[in-house]
Amino acid sequence: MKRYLLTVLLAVFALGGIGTYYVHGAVHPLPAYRIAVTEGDEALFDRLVVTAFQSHPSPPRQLEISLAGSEYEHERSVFDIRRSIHPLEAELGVHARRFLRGKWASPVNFYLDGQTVVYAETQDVPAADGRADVFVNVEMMDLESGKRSDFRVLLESGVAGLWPYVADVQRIGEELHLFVEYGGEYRVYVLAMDGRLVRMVQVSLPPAVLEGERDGSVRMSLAANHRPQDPKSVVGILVKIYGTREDGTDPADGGQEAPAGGTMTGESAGDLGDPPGLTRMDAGDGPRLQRIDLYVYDYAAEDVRPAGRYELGGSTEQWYNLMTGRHHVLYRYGENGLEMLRMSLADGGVERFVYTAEQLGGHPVRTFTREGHLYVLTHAGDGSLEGAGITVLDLDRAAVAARAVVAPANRAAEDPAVTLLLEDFALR
Amino acid sequence: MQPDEGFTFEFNSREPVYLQVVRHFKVWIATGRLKAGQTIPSRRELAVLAKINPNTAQRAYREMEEQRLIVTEGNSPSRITGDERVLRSVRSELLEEAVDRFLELIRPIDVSTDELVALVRQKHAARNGGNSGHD
Amino acid sequence: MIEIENLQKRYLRKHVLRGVSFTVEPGLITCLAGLNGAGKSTILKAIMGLVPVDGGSIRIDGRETALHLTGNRGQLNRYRALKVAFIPDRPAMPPSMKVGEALRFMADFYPAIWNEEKARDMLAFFELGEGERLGSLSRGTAAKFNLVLGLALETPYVLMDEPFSGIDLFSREAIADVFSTGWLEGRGVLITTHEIREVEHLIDRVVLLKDGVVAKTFDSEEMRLAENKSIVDIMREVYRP
Amino acid sequence: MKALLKLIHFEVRRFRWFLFGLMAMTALYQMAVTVVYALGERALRMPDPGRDPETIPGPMSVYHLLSRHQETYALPVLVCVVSLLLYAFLIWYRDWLGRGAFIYRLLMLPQPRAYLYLSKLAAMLLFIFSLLSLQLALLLVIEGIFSAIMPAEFRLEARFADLVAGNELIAFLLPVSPKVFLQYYGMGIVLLLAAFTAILLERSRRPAGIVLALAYAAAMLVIPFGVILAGATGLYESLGLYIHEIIWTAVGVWLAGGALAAWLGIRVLNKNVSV
Repeated sequence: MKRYLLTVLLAVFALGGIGTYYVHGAVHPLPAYRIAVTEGDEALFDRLVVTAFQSHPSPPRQLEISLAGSEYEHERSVFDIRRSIHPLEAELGVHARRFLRGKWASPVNFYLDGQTVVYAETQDVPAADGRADVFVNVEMMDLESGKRSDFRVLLESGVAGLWPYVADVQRIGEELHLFVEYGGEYRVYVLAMDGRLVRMVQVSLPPAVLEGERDGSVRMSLAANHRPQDPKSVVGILVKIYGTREDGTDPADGGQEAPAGGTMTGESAGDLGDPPGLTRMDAGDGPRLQRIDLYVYDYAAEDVRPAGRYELGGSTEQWYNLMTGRHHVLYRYGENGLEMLRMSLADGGVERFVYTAEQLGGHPVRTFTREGHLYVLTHAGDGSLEGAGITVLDLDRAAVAARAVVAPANRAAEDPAVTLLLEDFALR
Repeated sequence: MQPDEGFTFEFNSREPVYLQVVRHFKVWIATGRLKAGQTIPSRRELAVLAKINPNTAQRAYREMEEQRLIVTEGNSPSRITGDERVLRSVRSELLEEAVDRFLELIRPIDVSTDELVALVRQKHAARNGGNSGHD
Repeated sequence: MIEIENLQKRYLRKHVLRGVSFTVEPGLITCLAGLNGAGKSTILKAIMGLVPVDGGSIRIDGRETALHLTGNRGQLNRYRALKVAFIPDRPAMPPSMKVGEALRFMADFYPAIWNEEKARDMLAFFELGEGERLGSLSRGTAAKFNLVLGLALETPYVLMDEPFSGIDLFSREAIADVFSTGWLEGRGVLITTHEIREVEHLIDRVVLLKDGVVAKTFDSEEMRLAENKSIVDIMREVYRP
Repeated sequence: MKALLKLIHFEVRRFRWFLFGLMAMTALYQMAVTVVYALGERALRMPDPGRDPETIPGPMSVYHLLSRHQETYALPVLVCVVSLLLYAFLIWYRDWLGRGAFIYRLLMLPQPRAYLYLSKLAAMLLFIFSLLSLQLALLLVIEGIFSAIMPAEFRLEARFADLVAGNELIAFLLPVSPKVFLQYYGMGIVLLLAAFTAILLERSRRPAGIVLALAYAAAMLVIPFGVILAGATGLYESLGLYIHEIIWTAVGVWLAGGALAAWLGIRVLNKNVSV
């Protein structure tokens, strides 16, 4: 051995040094965190991941925090491969892996009832002079037997500019109804199960709306849906009206009467009045949103009807919306709290709710909605764990469904000098 | 038996080396450089001495043993034979060889035996400084 | 016995060996002669597995060792190394090494067959110092040292590639003297050279290589005895008909 | 086995002076610049009536020192990296080229030739890891120097992990997570094997071998990195692969590539390599 001293020493030095480095690392880990549920159903947080930045004095290090704990971005290796297929995997059961392969589109392209799953996605096939023929590929599977069938239908030929794309899929009896957004307008293509195009329904909004959209004082969009893949009777269409015309006529006034209770009424949780962060900027920058009319397309009636109206009086903030089972919800949030307007799809009545930062447990950073729940990510704003957490609101019940906080998971995380900035959150 | 004692080998490349070695020994025996019964080098020593391949030295000794020039009892070193007949025959053999070659050389010249003998006597006398050898 | 059979070697389009067959007998010094570029040293390298051949077989004491037949797998490399020592025509040690270090290297890697005493004797015989750097040795000295490294390995066979080429007269004599010493005693030697006169009196067998095949094989003494011709005479006949 | 150790030792000894040179250069350089920078930072913080106290910077940690002078600290590391990259080729070619022909001896040694391949591989890894180890030790030295020069009131403590994170190159070479370390150096070893095998291919079919070697090297770069980069191009999505399948594919390709390289290299060394 003595003859090989040089080599042996070098090996000891090399392995010893690197070994010590990682042992030391294991003994003195970076700050670790976890999501601790303080109230309500833990299941609501199962797949929730908060992305945050930990720093001091080191460079900010990005990490992901979940119920299980936290994981640093730069510590992720191929040995941490997560098996991930599709948000809908669970609902499709045993055949999910096969059926979902290669289907990256969002849940709006799916239709799922107890027995069958339907998937519809448009595909454009280039044709002469830059135009294209737009087909829709439909694929169906029986959830029990796993039997699959598919067909392809030509929707439009010689399309230029904006392609049609599928916004909602419904199966009604032996017919498939594809709600398609095509350029500025909406159409419903009704297909027979054998792949014949039975008919096309033009979703016709009042002419004033369309005219307003042409001169830019009106914008249309589809209402977000809390479970796009579910069977549903209607699709919501938001008509946003900005300002008023010179001639004083109200754009987009389809002569519709504001439905009963269409004006701001109702209760709200917590103290009223706009918290500072929610006050509307009077600075004229940005278009001023006067009001939002909600129309719904009814699959059964194959027609559009007004469902209600939000009076917003020239708001310049970002409004988010969601169709739950029985309501349509409009909300915005700021530094100090969250304001929520909730319209009953039954009678169009609108209630207003305000949740202050105190009620939410911290300042809102981000929100998203899922399955009738509104998730609000809050923090203290100063990098401390004070007020860092998630509050989940049940939109139908207009009540706090659950709460969780971001808690330290090791001693390093308890060091007051260490800062944690929550950035975003989502369901994985 | 060392080069400095005049035991040096010279070879031409057309005759088998082992036969040339043998002739060197015969010459030294005939000229009395090698005495009867004198021990001679081992074959390895000979190889080094003559700068030849030990195999060749081996072969040369085998040849000399067959011609009874050297004798080897048991594993004691080889020595020059003591057999007078053999030694004498070596001398005469060398002489005859030399004379044969000499005659071969002069055959083209037309000369009578007497003239030849006279000439030989004269030259031989001159070399041996006067005292003409009477055989 | 090393049996070379139908050895084939191509360099790109050049067909150097076109079926060479001969044997190296234990205890005999065999000289592989041929004009430059005849593929003499290619054959030696092929025997050592230093160059792959395109065909033919190389058996060392009955065991096949040709790379293309054996893949050189397992202990074959060892078998070959313990059977045959190769003395190439260039120093086969890093120039940065000292003579002494090179000897230690050999002792270290050839524990089974390295004869330290023999190596010391030869160093003395060639008057080589242990402290010298291999890189600084003259060509002649380097050639002698090569001989030391090769011959101090107790192998039944020794291959020498052009031991005399491009070195001074006295080194040549010193090297030639090695053949009449005991260091080659009983070993089968295969030597290539184009300076046949240096070894004319030393070699037992001659293998003449011509146009990629063996043109003539003979025992030098028998040839002198039978036809009274020197090796050079025969070579003239073969190469300049 | 003993023979393998002998060969490794031999390869290490051949490189030792160069290795020690690299080590000394890195150590002296990084220590020197640390002294200079630390003194400078201290001077900035020393109370000075002539200066407006507003302009006096707050306390700092050695992490800040390191991260503020990225290039300076990375330079010697870069030199080491490049040297080792070059030596990965030299470790073979030095035996063929030059006045001697040491490769004759190496190929003739009474051992399986695979030992040559393995010994040179082991030696390279030994060099790489000992330089990494040295860098780790140096970070401690640097922190020591910094603490010695910088008065406690101007000084923030830093975790060792943050020292490493201070310099981007060092942070890359010494990832915080051992799993990432294994991944990086696993990939590195595969590439090293590929380089060795390419060299041996070149040596086995001269002069045509260079083409063969380049083709092989190209394949060994294009395919393994291809499977990784293709992920960015969305190719797999169009193939309908799921993300975990994609990653498993990549891992598989890399493992296969490494195994193939080692097998082919040793086979060529046994069967085809030519002096």
